Amino acid sequence: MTGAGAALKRWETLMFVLLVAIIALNSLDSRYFLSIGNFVNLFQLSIEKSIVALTMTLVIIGGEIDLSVASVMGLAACVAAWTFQHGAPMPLAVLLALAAGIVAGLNNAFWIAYVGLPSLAVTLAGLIGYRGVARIFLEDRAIGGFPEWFNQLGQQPIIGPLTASIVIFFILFVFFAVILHSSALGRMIYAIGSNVQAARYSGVRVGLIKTDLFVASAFVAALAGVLYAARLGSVRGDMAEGFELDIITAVLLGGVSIFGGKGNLAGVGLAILVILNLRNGMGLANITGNTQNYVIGGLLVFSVLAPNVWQDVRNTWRGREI
Amino acid sequence: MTWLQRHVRPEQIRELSLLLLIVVAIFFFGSLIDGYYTFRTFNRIASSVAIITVVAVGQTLVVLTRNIDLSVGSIVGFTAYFVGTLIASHNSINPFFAVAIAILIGAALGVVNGVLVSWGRVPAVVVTLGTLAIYRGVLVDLSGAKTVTTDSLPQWLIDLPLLNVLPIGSLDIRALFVLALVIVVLFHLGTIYLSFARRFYAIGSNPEAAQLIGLPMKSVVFLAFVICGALSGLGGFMMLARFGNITVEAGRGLELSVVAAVVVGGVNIFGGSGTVTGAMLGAALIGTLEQSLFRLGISEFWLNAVLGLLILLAVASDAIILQRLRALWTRAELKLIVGAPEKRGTQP
Amino acid sequence: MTLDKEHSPALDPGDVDDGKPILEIRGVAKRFDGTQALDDVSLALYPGEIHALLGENGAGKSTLIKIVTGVHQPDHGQILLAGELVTIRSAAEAQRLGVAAIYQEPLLFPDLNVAENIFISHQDRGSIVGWRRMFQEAEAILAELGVALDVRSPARGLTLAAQQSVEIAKAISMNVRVLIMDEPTASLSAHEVQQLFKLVKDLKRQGVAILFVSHRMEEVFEIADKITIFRDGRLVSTRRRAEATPQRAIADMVGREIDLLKARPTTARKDPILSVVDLGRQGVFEGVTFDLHRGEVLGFAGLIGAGRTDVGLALFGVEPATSGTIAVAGKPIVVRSPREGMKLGIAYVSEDRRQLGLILPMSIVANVTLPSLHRFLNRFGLIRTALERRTAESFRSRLAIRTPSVAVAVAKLSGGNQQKVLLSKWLNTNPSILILDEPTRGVDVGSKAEVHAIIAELASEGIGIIVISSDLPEVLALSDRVLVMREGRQMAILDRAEASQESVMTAAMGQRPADSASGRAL
Amino acid sequence: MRKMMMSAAAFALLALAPQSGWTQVATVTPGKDVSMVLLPKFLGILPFDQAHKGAEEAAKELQNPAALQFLGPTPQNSVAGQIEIVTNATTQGVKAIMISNNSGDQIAPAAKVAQAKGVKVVTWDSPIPSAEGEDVFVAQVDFSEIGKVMADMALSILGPNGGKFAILSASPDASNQNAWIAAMKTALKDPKYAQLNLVDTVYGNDESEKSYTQAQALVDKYPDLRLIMAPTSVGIVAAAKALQDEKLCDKVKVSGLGLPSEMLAYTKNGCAPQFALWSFVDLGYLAYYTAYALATGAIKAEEGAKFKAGRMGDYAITKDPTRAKGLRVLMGPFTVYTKDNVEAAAK
Repeated sequence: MTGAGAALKRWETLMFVLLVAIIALNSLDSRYFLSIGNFVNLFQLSIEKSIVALTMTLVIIGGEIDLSVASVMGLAACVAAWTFQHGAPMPLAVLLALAAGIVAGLNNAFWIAYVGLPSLAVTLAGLIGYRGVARIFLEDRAIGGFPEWFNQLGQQPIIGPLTASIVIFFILFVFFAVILHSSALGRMIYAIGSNVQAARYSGVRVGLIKTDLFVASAFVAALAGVLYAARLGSVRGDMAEGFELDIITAVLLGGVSIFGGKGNLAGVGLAILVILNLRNGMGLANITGNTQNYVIGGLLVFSVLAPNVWQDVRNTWRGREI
Repeated sequence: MTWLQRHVRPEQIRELSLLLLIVVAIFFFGSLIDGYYTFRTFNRIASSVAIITVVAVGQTLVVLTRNIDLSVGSIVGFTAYFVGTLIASHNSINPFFAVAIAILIGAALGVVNGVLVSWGRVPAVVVTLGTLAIYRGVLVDLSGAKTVTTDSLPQWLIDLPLLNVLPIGSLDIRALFVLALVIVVLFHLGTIYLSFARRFYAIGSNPEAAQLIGLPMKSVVFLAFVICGALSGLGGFMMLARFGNITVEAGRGLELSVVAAVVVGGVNIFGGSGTVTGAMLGAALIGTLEQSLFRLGISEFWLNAVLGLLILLAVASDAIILQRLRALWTRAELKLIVGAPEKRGTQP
Repeated sequence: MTLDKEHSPALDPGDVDDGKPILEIRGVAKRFDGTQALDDVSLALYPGEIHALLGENGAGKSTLIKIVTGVHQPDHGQILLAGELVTIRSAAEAQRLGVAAIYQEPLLFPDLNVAENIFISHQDRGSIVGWRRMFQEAEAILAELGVALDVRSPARGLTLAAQQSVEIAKAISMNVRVLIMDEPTASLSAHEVQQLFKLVKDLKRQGVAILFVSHRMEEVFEIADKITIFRDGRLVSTRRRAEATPQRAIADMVGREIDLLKARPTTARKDPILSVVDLGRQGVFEGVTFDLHRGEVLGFAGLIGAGRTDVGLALFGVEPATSGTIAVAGKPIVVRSPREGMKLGIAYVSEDRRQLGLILPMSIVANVTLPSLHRFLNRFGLIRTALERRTAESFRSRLAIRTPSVAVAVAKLSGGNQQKVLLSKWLNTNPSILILDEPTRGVDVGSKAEVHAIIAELASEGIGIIVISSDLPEVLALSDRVLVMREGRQMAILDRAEASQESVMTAAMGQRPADSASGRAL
Repeated sequence: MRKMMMSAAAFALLALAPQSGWTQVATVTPGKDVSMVLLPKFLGILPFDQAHKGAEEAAKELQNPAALQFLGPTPQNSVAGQIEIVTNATTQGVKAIMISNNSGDQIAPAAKVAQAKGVKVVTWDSPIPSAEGEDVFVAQVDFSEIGKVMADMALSILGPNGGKFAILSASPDASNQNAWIAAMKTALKDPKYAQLNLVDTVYGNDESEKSYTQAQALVDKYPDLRLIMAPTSVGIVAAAKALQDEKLCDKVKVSGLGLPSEMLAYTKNGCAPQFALWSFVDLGYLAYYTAYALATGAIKAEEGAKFKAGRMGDYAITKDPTRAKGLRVLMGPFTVYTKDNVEAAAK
């Protein structure tokens, strides 16, 4: 009767078992793996993608997709760098970068929620367009030399061994988990992701919620872009290029249905841990990025395929028994 | 209901609206760029669009069934590279055999996608996001960082993209463009007149119904992926012919251009409606914008921002035109349906 | 259960001798996750007979149909077609064997045109689509059906009745030996039902065996030759029509006696809660004028496509009106969205339960509280899950929703229980005006009586209720007055004394009853 | 920046001069166990593979028991991938990392962490612009020299009457290409190049297809264009192929930096009469020697240190005149290839 719930639980169990297996293998394989420094590193190296994966989860559960996040990350970083170079104090530059994110999000939302275009088309145009705007700001230049506090923000631990980015990730994780699973907004996101028409007939303000989703997505992407700039200490026009696929991969590996209405943040959290540990373990085993990519691609397919095949096998077996 | 409304559906007029947008774009750029109305401009756009069009035709079939194939860029690169390596080491290879191998390699990769989606019941986005990485990864690992270079290729292959099939005055109609056109025409007719091809539309339009009335869903979806793979393989061959120099990065990111062409071409991303001609026009519109913006003298750094905006406007204006047309048609239809009981009512 | 003995089967299925059966089902059983959906069912179907299947939702009719059409495989038992043992593995295989089905939800492809929808599953039409021939043939079939539809127009946007017509055209276009009709009349109005029956009788004459499932007792007794009753996955009885009565059939179905369609005592007060004057939406309907009083049930009758649902959608704000005025409790108002409708105390219970009414993958709790979620928030804006659950539980007992738990996904419930969840969802918004669109479509007899009782109770509480229904006996039994529409126009408002099957149909068919002027004046 | 380049030319001469001996030339001791990572910009193109070969050759000569790790990111994830590899190498406690930096200053934080953990960071092919986190840069040639050579090749192809030419670069973010282009622009200020008219700079992102279409677009946009200068091995071949396909080789020439094996046909048929390159094998070899010498303590990363790099002879660490800060080991020279010598080099 509670088939859907059980399936979800099974998914998270699968991810968890996978995670434990990967951590065990990694610690056997490399003596450097089990150290606090390495754990901070493995988080830190992909922390911006992890942050954006949180809002991407909400967007995909809401039955939409945002392909423009990586370009918004780049745009925000470029806006921050450009305004800083043109004399704005860094805090103002950061605020302007976040504002640029909100503007990008509002633009996406306008076309999707009010004109009614498919989000895939709009954010694909955004993927090209926002990256283009980022280029207009920086052209072929690289801008660095940010104030020390800003670089520290991305590089230095603030709580124990944790950097600001990691702390922000955990805060946002809890925040969005509460939104998605305990607030009216979250309930309505699931509703429009499952059946947008029925939600509209139930008085759900679909346009407004989609606007919320895309603005949140772009805002968090802008924040992640700024944090990325702080971590790298320098900004170029190609910042975060191509991140969108990695982000979507993490969300899908987390058991979120691409068709909307299904999935949760716990699954995505586990999937992020799986990917990070796997990448880190392979990195320490001197396996190159190319191979890492296809191992994770294979894992993504396998994680959905395996339960299906298992089910088929069981059904056949059961059928014989009868 | 006018004759026009009875015999032409808004979905068919959609292609006209795209054509209209292309014409508007051409006039717009023509008025700004000196020497724009030349056959060379046509050739540029035609050759740059040819490869994307062929792959977009395959993508259209997949999208019609309410799926998507994100691995096309990797399939194109994979075939371009390996067929290139093969031809480079066996220069005397029969051209048709080479093309057949390219199509077969592509189809084989499509088979993997198709099996995983149809029988593995894994969502297409998940499968092809995975194989996007896997195919490319295998290519990079197998290549040993070698590059296929033009001078290792036989002359016929190098001449192929320059081959002038239909010289009309100084207008060159080149082989690859003709090939793309032939593919589009074949598949356009095929999707209209072949019974099995109509099932692409049926399945994407209402999967549950397709299941219940017993359409062979799995094999139809599988077939869509195989055809898409095969056409990507052909696209890979075209890429090899056109660019001659093939690195392991060939075709990287092509999936986004192809999806853009399909979406701009009015194929419903949720399946069931759209035509391969639309996809071609979508590719042509984007190609025209890309080529012309550069000619306009827009700085390299402004190009993408403007392109993104124009794509958005194209999609929006297309949607609005279609909406208007649909409203016009629906109103006419409504009268007909509402009028129906009247006929029956008059003979109590 | 105890009633089994009193109403023992009049016929043993094996005893009925009408020649050789075309379809024979022997000892079929099917189990789904712990539920015995079908238990040792045997049934024979003969050429040229109409065999009705009756039973509450969940009694096993749909499972049987799905087994015969190859969607499910039986755990036990055999299926014989024309005396030969067959295994039907898929719907396509069933079609090859001459078994076709029309389901209660039309299964059309919205992007394909009408003609193509009719012929899509034909395997004998060659690999090339002959469009011209296909259009001609489709037109011919539809003409035979008496349906005027543009065969070139896509199925998207067709009304339910039009979609059902296409479904029927689809089934008869095939050379069927066995035709299964799963509630084909659910969305048809009386006139269209008659049209359909004429057709079914034609098929019967041609020797087709028809398995007919319906919840409308009067239809079953009009058309069926034999009536088989299912309850809890078992076959309870099979009788010839002459030997059966509706009361007995119902008793077999539910295991108890039920009063059908007893007229509801009026509870209307002279206190208009909703006043509508000359309401219209361009190109859809116009000139709708009526008052709805507290405690009144106003029935909306008319053929499908007459614009009744559109008036409901306009009042609720889904598709706002473009002319005329609406006043709620005397105050003129404008409704532009469902949200505004809800704020004014209007609730609209959609006819399309699965697409527009409920969010099937979500739980009963989540569905019940969705429109009124703002009332379930604590001061941090978080959902008070305990209160939510209590509310759902209270509706569960009040409306007798049969479910193991309120945390169950709505998709798992039967049609009748889904309808009750849908009602709960809207009652929870405390409406003063309740618009019910086809409230008992696809709902079995037992649940139907329960829904009627709920409507009566709500009216007695002072809610003004509009019931849009194509089930004329239902409208007449429930309503204090009946508003009849035709082609987007209001034809008459008949009060209880005037309203009868005849007067309503006359108005719906376009002939003004003599007393219609007084009706309009109301 | 520009000023810096001008003075750089002067410094370059000094640097190119034979190493004068005010310090001892250190000889590196073979056979020490030094784990090292060679990090290219990305995997999959020939020049980096050649550098790997050179480094392996050096590793063999030095009998280093620790295997050389050749680890690279994928092109589309180059920046994040390089940072990840540097960070992981630091965690593993390798002794030296050799980076062909594709990440500009963005890699500096990770490189600094590596240095702090005692890892020697040697860059080659492309340095860290700020020199932060870098011990020394093994420069293939003097960057301002490349600018001048490109200007000379342009002048020699276009003749004294000059004409219009355009640059087809890698990505707008490639710091070495940007440095070379800047150096070339500086060089062009010399009156002897007055007739050379640089009209545009476009980017092919080191993708064959993009570079090809960019080259085509250039000849459309500038009908009287006479030369495309492509300081990237992917771009130069693609541009040559594009012009050949357009049958414009008589009118528009191609030049820049390319691999002889890939350029052979175009040089012989006159499409690309001249191009230049250094040996990537030697560059990998020298980078390995430098890193090994630093990691084993044979030399310190300071101005004036000298060491013997196997078959390539003696080298010294000097200030890098093309950057504000930073040290370099200058390899040099490069070869200008014409139809006379390209065939031999292609083998």
